[in-house]
Amino acid sequence: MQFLANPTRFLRIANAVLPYVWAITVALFAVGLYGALVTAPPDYQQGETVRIMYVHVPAAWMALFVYTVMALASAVAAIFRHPLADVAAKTAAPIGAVFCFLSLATGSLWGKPMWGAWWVWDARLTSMFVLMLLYIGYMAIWAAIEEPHRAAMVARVVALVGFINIPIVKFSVDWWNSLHQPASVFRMGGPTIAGPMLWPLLVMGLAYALLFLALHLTAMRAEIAARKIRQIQIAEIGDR
Amino acid sequence: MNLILALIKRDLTLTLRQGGGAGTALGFFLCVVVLLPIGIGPDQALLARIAPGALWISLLLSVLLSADRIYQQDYEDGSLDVMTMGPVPFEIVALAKSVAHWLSTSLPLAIAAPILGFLVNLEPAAILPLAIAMVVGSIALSLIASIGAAVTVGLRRGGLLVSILVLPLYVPVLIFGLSASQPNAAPGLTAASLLILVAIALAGLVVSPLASAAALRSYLK
Amino acid sequence: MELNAQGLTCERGGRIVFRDLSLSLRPGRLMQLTGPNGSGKSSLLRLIAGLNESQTGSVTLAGGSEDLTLGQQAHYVAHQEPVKGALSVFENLAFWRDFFGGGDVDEALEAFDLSRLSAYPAGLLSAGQKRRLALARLVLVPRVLWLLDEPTVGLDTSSLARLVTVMAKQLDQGGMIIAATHVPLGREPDVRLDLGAAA
Amino acid sequence: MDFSANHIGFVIASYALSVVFLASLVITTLGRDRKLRAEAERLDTQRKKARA
Repeated sequence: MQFLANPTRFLRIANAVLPYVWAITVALFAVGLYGALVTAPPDYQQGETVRIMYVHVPAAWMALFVYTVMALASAVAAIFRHPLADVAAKTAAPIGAVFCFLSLATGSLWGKPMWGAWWVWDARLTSMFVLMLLYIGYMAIWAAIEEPHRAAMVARVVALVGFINIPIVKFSVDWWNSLHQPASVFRMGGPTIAGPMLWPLLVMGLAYALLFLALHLTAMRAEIAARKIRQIQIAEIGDR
Repeated sequence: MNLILALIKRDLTLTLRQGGGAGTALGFFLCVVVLLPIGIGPDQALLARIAPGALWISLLLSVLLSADRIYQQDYEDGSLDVMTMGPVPFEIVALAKSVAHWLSTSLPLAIAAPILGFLVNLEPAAILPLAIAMVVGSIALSLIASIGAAVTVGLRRGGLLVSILVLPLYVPVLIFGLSASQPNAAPGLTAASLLILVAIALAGLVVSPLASAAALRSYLK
Repeated sequence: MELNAQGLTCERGGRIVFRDLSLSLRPGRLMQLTGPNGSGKSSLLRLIAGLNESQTGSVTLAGGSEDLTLGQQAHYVAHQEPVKGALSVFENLAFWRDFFGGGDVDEALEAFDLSRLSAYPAGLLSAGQKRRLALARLVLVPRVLWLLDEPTVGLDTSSLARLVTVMAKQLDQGGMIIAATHVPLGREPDVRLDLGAAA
Repeated sequence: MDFSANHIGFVIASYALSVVFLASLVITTLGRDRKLRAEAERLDTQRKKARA
């Protein structure tokens, strides 16, 4: 059974689109970083450390966005039995995990000057930490099951169950956080972000999104090649 | 001798290729570490006080969790049968597999645990003593886990039984491990506790292969 | 050199599988074990291999080396294939070479026509190919006594022919083989033992 | 950006960390893509030649 329905169409689109996506990503990063580091004014309270927001917040957005993409792809794979969707979900996970880790790391680096501790169980950081565990669990399932078809089916369930749990975890952690009202109430992004501080954040957010698109298409192309290799190996072995 | 190296090399490559054993154990460790503050509350001072104990318990549970992987696969595909007929007594095979488990799971965890201590607000001064105690303790943890794994290898749902059998044996390791990781304890206490941990590990080096091999043979009958 | 066993009894799950069983085998001889399922063919092979102990009687290899147990001078190939999917065909055999302390992997692969598959992960092999990989261990490490439990299961005609030639070579070199099988092995067995009758 | 402000180290550290992780992600993804596609291509032509 031809394992991948019609990767050729996808490959043709990916090959055509990728160079442009990479180009736009680089441009967006250039503009975003310039905005974040140069034109954005320092915060009246935090001073320069607010600039960490420009790498922390986009990473957090992407961590959530990529898990949503994985859940959507898994749903498509489950409903329409389209193996390309499984490939999309599988290849998105490592990228999402890196974004999630970056948001935790930069969050911790931001927290140290603010709260004096490398890690505080603040509501957002705790939820992000749980999201990281969901990513590790999802990738572990793919690594644990050898046969790709069965691994795909199991991974769909893991992604969808994880996705349903994200709002529940978010709500419960927020409630838990309000229960243990920490000493200093600290608003991560400041009360409201004014113009010159805001547009670099949006540009950086877009840059991260385009970067994900470029990485995801490339990773999918690689995964399709890997499956093709496996098929050829099986066919070669079958002949003997 | 190269039989032991061959076994360890093969087990390590298997763990790396088949979805890291260390990876899942580390994932489990992180889960336990995240549950603690949620259960106890994010109060920094409280967390700092319980940090060494919490990290030790997380380490014990993580090593225990990965214990049944030591012999399970080789038992199911018949490799253990062939290994009993090897040129070297079966006890050496059991020892080699415990060492492979230690290198692939317990040691990485024992090194990662103190570094991840900041999640539970472990004081920087406590990191080094904790790391030393954990590395020494992890040897005993793997050896005892090997006995638990061997005793339950043939049982359908041995996982739960392993914990009941192995956790009591972990109590001394926990007690002396903790007393060896107190950052500002009396110097004599830390050294003494470390020595006792080493003694437990050495005893394990003798008892564990014998017990594991005997248990495994009974399942091969 | 002679393998002889006297007065063996084997009990499995509370049931006496066979009682007071004796057998003897001389070098260069092939013994065929037959008998209905559950008549203890596998139990007898495992008993000789040292994996199992008999309540009564003994199994000795007269003339074998003193410091090696019988199990260390025998090969036991059972139904399961000790093959690791994550390792390649070559790596699987290379491990057993290092474990047993020597042997020529390429020769063993060639004996069962696996050379072309040596780089492929063993997880992709079919059942028959995995069986051939398990049997290749016989050629990898020379041992005087072979204990084969249904060796022909899953083998196609060409692989069966290869097994027959390998067995013939072992017997010509003065080795002994006990095979539990109902399939003709390309030559008349010198000794037959029907466990069905002995029960 | 005023480089003498206090805690500036944390800002630099977080940007450096982000660059390091994202760059290595890009490099590994591109590397794996090129390696696997080349291998798939090689096996494919080899198989087509064998079948011809």
